[in-house]
Amino acid sequence: MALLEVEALNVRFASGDGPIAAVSDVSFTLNRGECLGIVGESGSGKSQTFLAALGLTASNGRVTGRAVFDGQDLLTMPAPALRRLRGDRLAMIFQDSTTSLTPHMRVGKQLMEVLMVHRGVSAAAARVQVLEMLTTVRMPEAERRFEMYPHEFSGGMRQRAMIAMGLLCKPDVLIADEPTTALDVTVQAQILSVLRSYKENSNAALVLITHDLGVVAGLTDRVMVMYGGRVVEDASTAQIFAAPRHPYTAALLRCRPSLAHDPEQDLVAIPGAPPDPRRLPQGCAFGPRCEKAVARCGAMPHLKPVGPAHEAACHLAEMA
Amino acid sequence: MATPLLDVRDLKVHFPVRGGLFSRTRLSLKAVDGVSFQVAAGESLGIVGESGCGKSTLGRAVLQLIPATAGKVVWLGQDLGALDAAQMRERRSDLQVVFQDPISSLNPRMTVGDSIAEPLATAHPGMDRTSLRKRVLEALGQVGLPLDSYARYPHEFSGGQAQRIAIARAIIVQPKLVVCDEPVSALDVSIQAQIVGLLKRLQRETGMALIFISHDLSVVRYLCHRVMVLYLGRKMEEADRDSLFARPAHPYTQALIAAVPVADPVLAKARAAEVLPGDLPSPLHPPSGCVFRTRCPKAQDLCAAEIPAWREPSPGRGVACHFPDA
Amino acid sequence: MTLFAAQTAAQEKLMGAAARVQGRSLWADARRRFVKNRAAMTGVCILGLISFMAVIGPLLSPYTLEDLAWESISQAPSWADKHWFGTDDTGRDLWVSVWSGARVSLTIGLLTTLVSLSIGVTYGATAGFIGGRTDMAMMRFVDVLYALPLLFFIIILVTVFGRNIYLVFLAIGCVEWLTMARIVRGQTLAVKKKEYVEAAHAAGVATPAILRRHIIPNVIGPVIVYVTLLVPINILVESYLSFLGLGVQEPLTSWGVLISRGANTLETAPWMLIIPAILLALTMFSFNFIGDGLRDALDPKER
Amino acid sequence: MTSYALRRLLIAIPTVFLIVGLSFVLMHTAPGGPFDADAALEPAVVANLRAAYDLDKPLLEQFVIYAGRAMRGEFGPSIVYPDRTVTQIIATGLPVSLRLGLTALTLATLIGGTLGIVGALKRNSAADYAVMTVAMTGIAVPSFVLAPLLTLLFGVTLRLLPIATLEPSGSLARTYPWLGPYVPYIMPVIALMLPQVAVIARLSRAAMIEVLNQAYIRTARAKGLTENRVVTRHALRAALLPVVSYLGPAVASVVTGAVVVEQIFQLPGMGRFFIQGALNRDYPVVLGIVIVFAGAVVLMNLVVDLLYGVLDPKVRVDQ
Amino acid sequence: MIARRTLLLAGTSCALSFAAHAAQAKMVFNRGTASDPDSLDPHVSGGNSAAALIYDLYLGLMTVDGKGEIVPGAAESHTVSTDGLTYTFKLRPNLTWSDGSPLTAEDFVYSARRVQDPETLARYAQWFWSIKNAEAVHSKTAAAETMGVKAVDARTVQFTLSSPSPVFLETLASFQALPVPRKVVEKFGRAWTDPANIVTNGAYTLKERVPQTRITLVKNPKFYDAANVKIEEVNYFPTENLGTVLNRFRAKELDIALNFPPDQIDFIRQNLAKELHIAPSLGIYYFVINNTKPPFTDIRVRKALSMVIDRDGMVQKLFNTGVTPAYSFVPPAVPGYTASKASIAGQPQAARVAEAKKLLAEAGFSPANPLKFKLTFNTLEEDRKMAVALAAMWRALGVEAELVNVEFRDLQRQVRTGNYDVARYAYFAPFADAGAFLNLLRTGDISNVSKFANAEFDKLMNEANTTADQPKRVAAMQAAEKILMESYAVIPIYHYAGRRLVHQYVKGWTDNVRNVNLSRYIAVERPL
Repeated sequence: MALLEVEALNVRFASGDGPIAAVSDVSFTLNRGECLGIVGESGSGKSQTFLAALGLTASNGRVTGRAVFDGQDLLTMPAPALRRLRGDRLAMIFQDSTTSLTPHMRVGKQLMEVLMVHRGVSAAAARVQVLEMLTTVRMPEAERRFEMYPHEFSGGMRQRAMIAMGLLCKPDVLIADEPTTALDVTVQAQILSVLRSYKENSNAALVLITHDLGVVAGLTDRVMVMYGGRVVEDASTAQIFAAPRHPYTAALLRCRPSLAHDPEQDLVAIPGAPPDPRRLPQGCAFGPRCEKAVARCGAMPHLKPVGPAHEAACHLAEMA
Repeated sequence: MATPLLDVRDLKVHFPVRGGLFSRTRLSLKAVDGVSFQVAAGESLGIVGESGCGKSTLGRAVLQLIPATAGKVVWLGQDLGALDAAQMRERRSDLQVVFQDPISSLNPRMTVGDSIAEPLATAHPGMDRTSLRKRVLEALGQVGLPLDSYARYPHEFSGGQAQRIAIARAIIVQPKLVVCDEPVSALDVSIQAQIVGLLKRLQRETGMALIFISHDLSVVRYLCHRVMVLYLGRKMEEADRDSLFARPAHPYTQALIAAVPVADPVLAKARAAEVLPGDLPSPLHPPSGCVFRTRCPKAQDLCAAEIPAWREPSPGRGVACHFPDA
Repeated sequence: MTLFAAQTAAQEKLMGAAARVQGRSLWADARRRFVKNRAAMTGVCILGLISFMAVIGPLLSPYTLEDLAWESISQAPSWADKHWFGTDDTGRDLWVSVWSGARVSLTIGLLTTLVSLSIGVTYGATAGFIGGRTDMAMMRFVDVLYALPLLFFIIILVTVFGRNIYLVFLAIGCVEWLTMARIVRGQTLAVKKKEYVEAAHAAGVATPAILRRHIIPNVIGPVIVYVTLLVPINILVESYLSFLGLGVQEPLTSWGVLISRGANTLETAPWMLIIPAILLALTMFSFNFIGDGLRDALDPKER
Repeated sequence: MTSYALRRLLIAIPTVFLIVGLSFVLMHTAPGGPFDADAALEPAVVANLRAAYDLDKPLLEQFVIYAGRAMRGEFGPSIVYPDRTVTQIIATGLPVSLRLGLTALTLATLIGGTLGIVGALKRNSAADYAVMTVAMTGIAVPSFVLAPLLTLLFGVTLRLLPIATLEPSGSLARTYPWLGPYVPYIMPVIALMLPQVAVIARLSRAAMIEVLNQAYIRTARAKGLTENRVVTRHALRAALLPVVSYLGPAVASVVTGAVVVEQIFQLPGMGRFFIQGALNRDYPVVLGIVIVFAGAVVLMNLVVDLLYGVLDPKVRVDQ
Repeated sequence: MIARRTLLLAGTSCALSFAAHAAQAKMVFNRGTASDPDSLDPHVSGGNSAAALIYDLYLGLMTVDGKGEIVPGAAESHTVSTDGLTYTFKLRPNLTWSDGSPLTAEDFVYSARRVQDPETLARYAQWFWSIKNAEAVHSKTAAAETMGVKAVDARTVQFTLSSPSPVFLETLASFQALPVPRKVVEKFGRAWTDPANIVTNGAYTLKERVPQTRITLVKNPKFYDAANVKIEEVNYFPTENLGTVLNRFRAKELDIALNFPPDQIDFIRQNLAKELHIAPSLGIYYFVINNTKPPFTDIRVRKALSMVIDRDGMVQKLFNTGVTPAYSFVPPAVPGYTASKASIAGQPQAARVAEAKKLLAEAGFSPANPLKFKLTFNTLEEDRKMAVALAAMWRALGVEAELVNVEFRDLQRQVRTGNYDVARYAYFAPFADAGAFLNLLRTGDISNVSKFANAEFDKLMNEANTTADQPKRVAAMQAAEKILMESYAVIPIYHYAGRRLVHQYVKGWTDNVRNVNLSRYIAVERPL
């Protein structure tokens, strides 16, 4: 049975300029031991999908659909029950750890809090476990860092503290939202290696949200590509890299600088800018930027199987 | 190399930091500590290093936006540090800059057209409005923005578009050198490619020289002819692109190359092990000897005792390491 | 040649197209949001009405500020004899007094704010922009003045220079600029660090132009908000002074004067307190609503 | 921290000195002297009086004499109340003012803070609008309007509270004698505190709304903390920062407000002595009170800064 | 404090019978007073609100009885020599201070000398300069012992004057003539008036002094007439704000209030009619004119300004608090003197306006060349009202009076330095004597701020001041006043009336021109 099953999830926000369709009709399943990559540009709805599942949507947002975790629908369960799951069996860690940690609390205390709330352990016991976890995520000088404030940390250390916070209760699902954005490549490599070792040493499901396909390559089993609030392609990591079926995925792959390509050759950039969620184009949201767009793209393409365990939402993607 | 466009000689930028409250001891944060390099006309130099290594400070010091503590910045044979404010203002149109955060680098209360026009109007105070406007529209075209951007305001643009505007503002005065300080690291990967491509094209078309500051070697590789690696305010290695990526001599350069994510699941998993451990040490208390030794897999006693000398094993290539590869 | 001409023509056309585009500036956005704010717009209307009445109100009445009518002392408001707001204890028409008082109170509020605005903005922007030791020294001076209780300062100034309305402006303005200077300085420091200012530096833009084009327009938002909050504060300070007998003097009157006089006759002639007090409160409300509205409108986060 | 406080205190000394100097000059340039109010006195008598208080000496000399004495803690006798020294006057006035001011400020912070936070948590609800209306009223109704209304209601009509001075009269004090020492402060504290409640409520509401939008609040919620804990542990401290930094200026405005309130309720506090001193040209009293006022404001600003450091670790490091 | 609270508790307890209550409770009198007394040292104090308190604490040779008449106090009798230069007082037997030490003639000699000692800083030393050598002693040109005061024996005090002084007994009844205890004064210096140190000889002695709040006096058992003193404790509550005074009176926090907001008079007449006491007093409300400054050198201008004022109308409508319109300088309340009124008194208002217009025209003023000057007044509601009313009446003449509102000290300073045109002024005489008023306008007098100078007036006043012959003196003063009034040197507006609120349970309160009501004559029968 799937650990987390999301069905027809929609997230809408009210705004001064009319409703914003942040997430539209997103469905997927997540299994134990699986690592799922969610890839898309800013504003593609990848973070909102999971915030909605965890009941963390901002107050002006409205969520519909189903998100069944371990047999219970997260969207309809009472708030206290959902709260007890959060941080315990469902953990989410955020990008931009500069602002994601409470500035006036010592980092150690913020971590201990998780254990004390969910496990009811004593402060002393929590401290031991937190220190252990900090060592696990390769926090240098964990003892000393424990007593420090977030602003005294480097970006990499903050992100490691964040990950440690997410892992403390050994969650069934760990959602890492852009954990390496705004970090140096060296630190990014460190963080990814921490996540990798967690994945290898546990039976949990891991969700990695990123805009960089390069990040998901070494870590995920499956990749879901989102665009304009919708899933446009869903396939195994190997499939995505080897034979992307959606033009957007293909373009993302081509535009990613890498050490393998010929540097004299220009990168093939995706023209234009990501769509404004307030004014999504008719039909395929990628249409206006798609080099292959045809008249049919004016109608909304739906996610359909294009190969074994491979789905894409493109009129041009045919069953392989 | 003939007379270089830019010749930076032993540049040092130190920031005083108050020690204790009553103590008179003043620590000095050595953001840039004795860096020399040259940039030739039309050349593109990449400066690479982790955040905190002093690469942005170096860029700003070259542009005379912050004063150098020691050393010289020689522009076309003229020491910029010796110029007074008015003389420096005259040189400014030769040297332009593009910053990391595209949103904060545009004045939210000025139209895009006015923002782009400002350097030009400053350089040519006598220029009439129509010609100014014409030049701005040309620049907009060059960076691939619709001409109706002219009368719009920055908040109506996405990050990538804003960065194009910033680039348009930099190139409108036809500078000889543009310093790009991490121009793509705040952008989505899909947009990064656009900007990198744009810079590359502009450089080809206009023949301007570029200093491209980045922490990501994979981006630098697409754009730069030569690469300089900085660590804690010191130069670790400098080489032309091909030889640097083919045979990195410094362990730090090797680590940086290894850290670049690979968009290939098989390869990525294979390289997962080689991760540079730890963080950059505090620049207030840099390690003795070789500043990189605390994270270096090859560190020996010598590294702690002696600062490695800058050596140039082959022309156009230099390294500061006691035990360089190759 | 023809190619060049064609190019020029094409460009002209494009320029024409570009010129027709009307970008939405942050100001325009703010205006749009502000107009949508019902409370703020109500405030604008009430304030507009009060200001309007301050100008024409006294002219509508058959009485003048100087008319004493011993036969109609402390009369309740009445439509018949055109004492719409009643009369005071010297038989003067309260309608005329109240609107004349509005003139003085509003003028004091605005002018003092103008004084503190000009001093505060200049001072704060200078300190923030120069920074370093100059900033330290200038802010230390502000701290010194902060330790001087406002009322004390005004009392002494009033006793030294005699009492007149201009002095009241000056005295209040001289003290109220401190907060303004702090706000402007903080804001300037924040804006100064913005990369567009550095970019302007790099482009060789001279310091005055940077201040004019980049710093001041971006500092001005919170300043405007503070101004809308400062005006009612200053009106209130004046009324406190008038209450202590240190405010404006005859034949001028202000709401503060009227209220402090009315407070004594609460039981015998309540209208003498209630009418000016309500107008004062309405003005306060209006300014505060406008201030809130402006803050919401100017804050890009609310977008 | 200690050395920071010490350094700030050292800076405070010249600050206070400067203020006293300024006040001294201003005070003495004010027209009229301390003996101008009496029925006309014989010139010989006036000369006698002036000499007794050193007023016949050049201003600079007077200041040197005064400063010298003040450094030793002697503020001299009051001119208008010759039975008392300035020190005695401050000793009687300061406790009253402190009690009044501190109670008003503490209550204003507590009430205003609570109202603001409730408003922010229940944003746009009826409770929020109620809170904001109360706050607005507090800003719009000056204390000299509020004070007579309170007096008329609780003092004259209901006879619940004493109208003026520190006597424990009124039925409340008779019914509950233990309230005796407090009843005289009830109305003045309300009148003094209301505007501050209003400002603090608005400040804390805005700050709380801002804080609740911060990313770390989302983190705290994602951790599965109860809403209560999210608010008290993660949001509250940051939301209090603007309130704390307002407390510095608030002290100055409470001092100013106290002058009016003490006048209305005839409380024998520093503000009343001050106004009378200024009007009577009682130079030593005025200067003595200025020293205390300035000292209090400087001290309070220091306390606020230190408190700020406690609440915001970033500031602590910068200090 | 505790005792007081128990009293209040007892007061509310209805279970107690009246008799039981009367037996248990102390009789307490709560007096309102205008401001905190400056000093309890009778020689140092400036008077005003301190005077009542000081009268309760000390007993002079002469004192004031329940009706405000001057009667012997510590002295049981006195004799005056025929030339009016020697006053001899015989003290009552067995007088003591509150600490039990005997009160002798030496104490009065010491006190009289102390007032003249410049170190004492007595404000009104000049009141006693009719005593031989007093002025010289004050200016330190003569030794204190040369002053015309001596103790003939332990019970006999003798004063020698340099010239006859018709008001000498009055001055001896003033608070500045009260005795102070030498030992205590010399021992404690300035602090001698502290409750812990103070020693008095009056009906009461000081118990507690809370600045700006309350001064509590308790009955002095050593007082010679203690048996007739009913009130055991007197509280003085200084209250400056008149609105607050009224409120406190209404809440019965005060048993008597010495003032109230004048604009509340109608309310009080309606609601507190039986508590309202209005009595003529020794004060005049007037405007001073700068007689030496053109155009006020022209009597026509001064007369026009004065005569056009509708005093009767104003007093009826605007200031209906019991004050009386003034056409003379000396108030009618002064006993034994009938004031000389100005000739404009009794003329119909319309005629006065017409004549004033004519006078101004004659003086060269016209609508094209209006008379312009500054009308200076100080920051008090009543004065503002008056200034507004005056300006309005003058406007009817085409006179443009610019209202200048200054603070009281500033007004005094401006007026005393002659830096004014027309200014609000008031005078309360320390003695019930016409001379106290008229002397203000002698050439060169420090109080003559109008700079009125008239040789005939001066001559008449000099005569009045040095004669012991009362009818002759009154005639001289009336003649002088006539000159003053017809010169229009000042503009009298109204004669003050004391406006007081006295609860009906306060017994023995009599209104008197001196405004002195000693607590020793009063009883408080507070209802249950």
